[in-house]
Amino acid sequence: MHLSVQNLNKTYPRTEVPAVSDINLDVQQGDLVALLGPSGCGKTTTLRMIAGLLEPSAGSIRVKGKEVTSTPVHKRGMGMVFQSYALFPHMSVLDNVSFGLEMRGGGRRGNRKAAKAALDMVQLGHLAERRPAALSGGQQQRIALARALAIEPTLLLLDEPLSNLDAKLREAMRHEIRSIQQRSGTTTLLVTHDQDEALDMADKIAIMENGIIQQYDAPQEIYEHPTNKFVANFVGKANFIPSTSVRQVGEGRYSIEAGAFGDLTVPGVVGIKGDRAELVLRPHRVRLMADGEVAADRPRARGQIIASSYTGNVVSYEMQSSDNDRVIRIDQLSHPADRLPVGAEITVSFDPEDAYLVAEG
Amino acid sequence: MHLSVQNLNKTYPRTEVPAVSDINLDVQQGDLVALLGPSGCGKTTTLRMIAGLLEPSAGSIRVKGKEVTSTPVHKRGMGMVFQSYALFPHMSVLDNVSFGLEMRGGGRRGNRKAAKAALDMVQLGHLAERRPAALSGGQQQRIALARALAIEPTLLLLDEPLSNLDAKLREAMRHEIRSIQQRSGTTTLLVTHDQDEALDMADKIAIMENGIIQQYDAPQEIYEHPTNKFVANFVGKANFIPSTSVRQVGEGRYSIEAGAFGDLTVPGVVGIKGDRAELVLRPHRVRLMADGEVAADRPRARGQIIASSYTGNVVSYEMQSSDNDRVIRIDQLSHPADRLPVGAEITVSFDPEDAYLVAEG
Amino acid sequence: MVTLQTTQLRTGGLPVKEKRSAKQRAGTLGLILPGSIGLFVGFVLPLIVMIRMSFNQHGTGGQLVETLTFENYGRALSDPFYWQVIGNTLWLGLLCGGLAVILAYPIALFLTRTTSKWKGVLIALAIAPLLTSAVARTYGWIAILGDQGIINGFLMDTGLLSGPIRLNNDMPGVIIALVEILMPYAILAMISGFGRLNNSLEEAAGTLGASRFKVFMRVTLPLTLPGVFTGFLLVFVLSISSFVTPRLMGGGRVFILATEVYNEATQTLNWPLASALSVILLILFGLLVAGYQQLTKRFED
Amino acid sequence: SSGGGDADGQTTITVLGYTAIFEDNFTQAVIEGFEAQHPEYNVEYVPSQNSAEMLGKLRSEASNPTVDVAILDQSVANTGIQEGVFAQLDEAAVPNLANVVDMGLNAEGYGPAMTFDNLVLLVNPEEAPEEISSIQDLWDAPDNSVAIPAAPDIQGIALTALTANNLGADYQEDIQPAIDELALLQPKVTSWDPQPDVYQTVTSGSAQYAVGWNARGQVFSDQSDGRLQVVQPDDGIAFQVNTINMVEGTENAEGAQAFIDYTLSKESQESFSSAMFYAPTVKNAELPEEVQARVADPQDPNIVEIDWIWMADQRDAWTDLWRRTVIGG
Amino acid sequence: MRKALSGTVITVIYLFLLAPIIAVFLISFNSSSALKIDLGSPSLQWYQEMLSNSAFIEGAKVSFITAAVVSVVVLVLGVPVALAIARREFPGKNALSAFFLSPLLVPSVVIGLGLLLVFQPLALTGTYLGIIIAHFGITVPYVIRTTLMSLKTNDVSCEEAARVHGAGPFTTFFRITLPIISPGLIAGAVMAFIISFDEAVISLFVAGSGRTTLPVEMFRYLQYRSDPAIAALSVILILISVLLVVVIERVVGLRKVMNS
Ligand SMILES: Nc1ncnc2c1ncn2[C@@H]1O[C@H](COP(=O)(O)OP(=O)(O)OP(=O)(O)O)[C@@H](O)[C@H]1O
Ligand SMILES: Nc1ncnc2c1ncn2[C@@H]1O[C@H](COP(=O)(O)OP(=O)(O)OP(=O)(O)O)[C@@H](O)[C@H]1O
Ligand SMILES: NCCCCNCCCN
Ligand SMILES: [Mg+2]
Ligand SMILES: [Mg+2]
Repeated sequence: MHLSVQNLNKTYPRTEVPAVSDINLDVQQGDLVALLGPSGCGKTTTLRMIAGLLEPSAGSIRVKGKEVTSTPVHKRGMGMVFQSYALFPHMSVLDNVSFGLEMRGGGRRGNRKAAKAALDMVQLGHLAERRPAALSGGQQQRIALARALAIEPTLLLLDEPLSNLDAKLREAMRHEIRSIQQRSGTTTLLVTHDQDEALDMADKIAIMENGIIQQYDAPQEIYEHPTNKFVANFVGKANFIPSTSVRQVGEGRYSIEAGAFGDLTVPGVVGIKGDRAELVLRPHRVRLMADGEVAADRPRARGQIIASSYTGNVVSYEMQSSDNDRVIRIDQLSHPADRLPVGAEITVSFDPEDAYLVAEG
Repeated sequence: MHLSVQNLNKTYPRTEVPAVSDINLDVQQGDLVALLGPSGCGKTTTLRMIAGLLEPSAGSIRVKGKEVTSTPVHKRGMGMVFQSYALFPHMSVLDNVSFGLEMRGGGRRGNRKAAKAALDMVQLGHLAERRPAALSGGQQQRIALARALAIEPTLLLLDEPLSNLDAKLREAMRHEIRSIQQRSGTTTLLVTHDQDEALDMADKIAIMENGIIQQYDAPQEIYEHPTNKFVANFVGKANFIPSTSVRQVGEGRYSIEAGAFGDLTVPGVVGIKGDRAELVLRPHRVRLMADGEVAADRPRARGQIIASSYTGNVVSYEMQSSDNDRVIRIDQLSHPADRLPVGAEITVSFDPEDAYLVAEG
Repeated sequence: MVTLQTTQLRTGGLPVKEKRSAKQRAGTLGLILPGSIGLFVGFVLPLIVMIRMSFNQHGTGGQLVETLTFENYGRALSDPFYWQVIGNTLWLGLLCGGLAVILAYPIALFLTRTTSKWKGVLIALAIAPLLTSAVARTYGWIAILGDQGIINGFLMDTGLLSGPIRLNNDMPGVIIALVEILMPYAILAMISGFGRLNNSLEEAAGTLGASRFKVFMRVTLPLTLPGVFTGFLLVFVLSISSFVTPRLMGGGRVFILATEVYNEATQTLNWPLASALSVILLILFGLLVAGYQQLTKRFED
Repeated sequence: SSGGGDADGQTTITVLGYTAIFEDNFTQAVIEGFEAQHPEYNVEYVPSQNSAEMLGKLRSEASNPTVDVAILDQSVANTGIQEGVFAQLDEAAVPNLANVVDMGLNAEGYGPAMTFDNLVLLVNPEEAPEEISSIQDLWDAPDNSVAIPAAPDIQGIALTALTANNLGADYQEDIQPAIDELALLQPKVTSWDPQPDVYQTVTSGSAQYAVGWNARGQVFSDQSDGRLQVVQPDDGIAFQVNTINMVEGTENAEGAQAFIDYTLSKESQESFSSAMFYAPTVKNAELPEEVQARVADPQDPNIVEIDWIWMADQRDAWTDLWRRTVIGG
Repeated sequence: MRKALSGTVITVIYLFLLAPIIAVFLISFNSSSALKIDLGSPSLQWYQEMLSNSAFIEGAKVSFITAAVVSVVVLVLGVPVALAIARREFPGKNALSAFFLSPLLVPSVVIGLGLLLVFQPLALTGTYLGIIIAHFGITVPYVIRTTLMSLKTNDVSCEEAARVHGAGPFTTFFRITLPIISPGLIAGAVMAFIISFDEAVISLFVAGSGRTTLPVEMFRYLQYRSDPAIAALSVILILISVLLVVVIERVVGLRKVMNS
């Protein structure tokens, strides 16, 4: 285990509730792990404790098995990229990147060569003599990355590194950071509140809420098999179908009554108690049925389209089901020929194996 | 025609290039028209000239056939919502909303009643006595809308009204603004740089670049039939397939040779000159073919997946075609069972009628 | 067709545009004029009259003779005493500026960084002295530094000293008091000049392996230097034009331009010389400020 | 203001003079007496910080004077006379001029001396280690014990003249020896510009010795419970002269001269001297014995005559010498 | 350890900074007239003494009236200038703004002498008009600065919103601009008041023998006496300043006002 965080706690002075409670996190060598959660959930706090910028109230942090909890920040050898990049405005790009090497001693020429190499890795070798202020946001971002990587850190810490960039650049940088991270093989912790970013970049994601890790898993697991309603709601869009008469019929399998969709057997979180639960159904897994189409065994419901929204590649419909007041959201790849008008009567269905049962919120 | 802008030009003092050149724009009564374009393309400049906040260098602006080009701003009777909302911080919400009515005279009681009605329309009647500072961003946004609508403006002008809101709220407000606009029947001009916003809200979209309108059409037209490469690229994602041996075979129909996809007949912009052009192919219109599947007449290409990105509902692949170095992007609604690994050999195809030919960029 | 229309619109649009901007220009003038007249009367005119006065003559028996002579400048600039006065003035400025900056720096850094809920109070406390009459504070310093003052009193009461040491009535006292009196300006200038300093820069340096000392030398100090420069300039400028404190605490030993101007103007009634000295002070001031700004600009690149 | 008539037929005479205790005593001892004697006049006293400031004010009003009479130092007054700020007096309108001692008269008939004051030594007997009786004794004082108002203050100027006299030199001939002598005082001096003034400085013990004016010295000595003692130096008396002048262009010459005449009267001179210990400038004044003992006698053989009119031109030069050599700028 | 050391350094500097104020405060309760702390039996006699000193009372009156008039005049004349600089385009704008800030860069003695030379022939020394004109020049930069700052930090969109919704230029100014920048204006006026009330050097030149302000009276008093009456007066002034500081802090925040 490369990084191992155990029972980490932090309560800020003069506050009541802990900002972070009992965080446990094991990160494999070379992995990129994302800490994903809404604003204020404790992501930055966790990252700063690992960096050594903040003293934990309790718990321990080990890197390669060695306890570092009380090692001062400048001796931990971690690389960090700040949300604001925190480039030194009074130094050239090259000086920024070689700063960390200098602090470790080593010859000036060697340092500059290594710094150049790091700059080349982010493809900005030609900007070595510029001041940070003369760079665009994306360039600054890459310089910050080069600076953190130049010291060949034991662990790379990224705190919302993309949040200051515009949408197009953000997407481009995701791939760039990911590929640099993979090439250098640096174990990395990424803090973000952007689910797309986490899903796209991470090997594993820790979903945080109110200082607690709600789920720690691979992206697809998180999206397909959320452990609770919070995770399902926070990651991706979801229809929640209230289900009654919940009965366990196997390890993680339940028989339920899902309103308009009738009796179903669905997969779900292991160990749901009680006879009520909610069925998570992703909008893009809901199928619009062709007129007269019969799909044996598939749960179905009829209703009327009450709203539609068009964003070029995807059309989203909201369907009001005819027998109760539930609204189902349906996402479809758009095609001009298929576009349905508001008011149209439709029938929808889904594969029960694509749905997932979680405990009530 | 409700609003008619003719040959509108603006060159700022002490600048060389015009910020806006020869803008022509006709807006139908009751329509919502979006001005969409990248930062600095002249959207705000255009809007401010129509509002009367900026003097055009040349051109004319007519509202209901009446020339208003030299009418001072406070006599144009337009409503405007600013990006920063620009609520008067020293007045209550109700005073903000009744400000415009007051300026038009009328009894105090009548004005307050009308203002109340406008507030109710945005469902914030209960906040009448608050100060703007005590409201959330979304609420402020709606108050600004109520203030603009209260005067029953001849034209409602919205300058990036949603850009200060967070992603979730932004999406919710889109529908709200759209429905209020439709209920009140107010002719509206919306400035935005967010394509989803424009596609989702507008009756017609004017795509701007460098002070020029590139295309002015209904959203679906813009997306499906972009008039040039800039529009195709700016609105939605696109694969551009370089095409040779271009030959017109009918009004807006061309026979082409599309690299790996071979000879095709496709729809396209009317009047493409020369024998080279680019074929716009939306990623979600590219189909992954099942092994051994045969689709007669469909253009196809083989290749290898070199990257994939996962965002929960959509999986994007990048395929390197095997015979040349073209990369094709493919978007699919995701399903865990279907997910293909990087390195997989695939065959893709598309319906030529779903593609669209534009002139070289 | 289109071009024709545009031209018509252009020519048709011009009169409207011109009328609007003529009205606007009149409005702008209306906004500017009253204040400008006020400033002319209260500031520019006095300077003009003073400069004119500096070319008059101080006649025998002290009368004022209207003429055009460089005599006053000649006298001031050929006399080693006035060179000494100019030297004293500069020395006072340099010393006060330097000391004020050294003392203000830790306070400004502390106030920039602290997250204490007392921050507001601490800032107020640091600059409240600004709002207290300089005369009152000078009085306080006389009470502290005088032969009978608090310090000498304490030292003699405790037997550490048999007779008083002279803190007041000389340059050291003036400097101590001026440093204190002008320090709040340095603190303010620094706080607003420390804009580029931010926590994450220092933290970034820390994560890159810099010890606290190195963080200070390599990041904190360079980033705060612009604030230090402005703070120094401000105190320098204010102390070379200070009058009340040198006058009340100088014991007649501290000769600087301001006290000389006052003496010549109100005691000897030699207005032409007072004016010439003022003009010299003004020029000195202008040159130094301009030169200094040039210098620091180059440094900050 | 000039020639102004009041509702009850009084004419107002505006008098410009020193502020603070001078104003208080002058009002009580002189103005009230004058007003009692001349009910047709009403005196308005305008206080000023110093003579130079008075001259500045008079200069500025030259074309339209608001002041009728000014009391100010002789040398400054002389500058005013040369600039035409003051008017000559009509001997007939000021009969008391006849009683003024010779050294108090202006040769061209401008305003005469109204008070004589002289330079004295001030001592704080509680703090001072040694008694002193002469100016020369200051050179034997301990370090940091003496307060001296340096030139351009005329106390410093007067001290220079006395020092020259002690060295047997004529101050009008060569002042350098006196300046060099004064320079030797440097270590003894705690302040060359005592703030507050010398009297407070000595009373509080900040300085043990000082030179100052007799009149103020005597007044503050009475107020200080003996913490300030005035010593008439036995090696020379230097007078300072305040003259009383009629302003050129006054519309109220008659009233102005009536007032000037009253200030030179026996009763006015006696009452003001008793109040403030200025030496009278008229021959016919007779002071009570206890007062007489505390003021200098204009006939004293020990007097070192200072030509303040000659001095007016020299003051700048002497001031320079003080700054360069005596204080050591 | 490190923390304790830096804490000590900060405390010592603060003590130095506040030393004269503390000394003045203690001395004001002296039992004797000596210029040292003498709290044998603390008394309020010097407060009585100060209140019965007519020069102080008169000076305070002059200072108060002057400062009040100056802060109003400087607002009325200064705000339009700031408005023009912030909201209008005209040639020489930068020069104008430099012109209005330039009094800050001229030593007070120089301004004072110049004013003396102008005022003396006009018999304006020692008059309210003279002092007010003199104080206008040195306070106007502060008002321009605070007003400009409020105008710049409050973007124009509120004004534009008012215009679009039917308000003419005057209505916009009085209903929107003025209320929004009023904290800046109050701050500017308070600064002007304090500076005018505190100004000693220029007033010393233009005071003449006539009316003069409290700081000049204090300066003159100190030339002849040094008893704790001046300390008592200073304490009162300090308390007034503290009150003003609190007011400014409440209305706009102190740092905003003092920063340039
Ligand atoms: N210095 C501090 N003192 C007191 N409370 C703090 C401090 N820093 C953060 N907090 C609180 O701790 C909690 C967690 O904060 P943290 O910055 O770790 O959140 P985050 O997940 O990084 O949020 P964001 O996405 O907004 O950056 C929040 O409630 C925050 O208000
Ligand atoms: N006051 C001005 N003076 C000079 N040039 C200006 C001014 N305002 C805008 N411009 C320039 O005019 C062009 C168009 O600006 P405009 O503000 O209309 O763009 P926009 O499309 O609204 O951009 P954004 O999405 O960033 O708001 C830009 O190049 C801009 O730099
Ligand atoms: N022209 C000199 C400017 C001096 C500013 N002093 C401000 C004093 C505030 N108490
Ligand atoms: Mg954070
Ligand atoms: Mg814009």
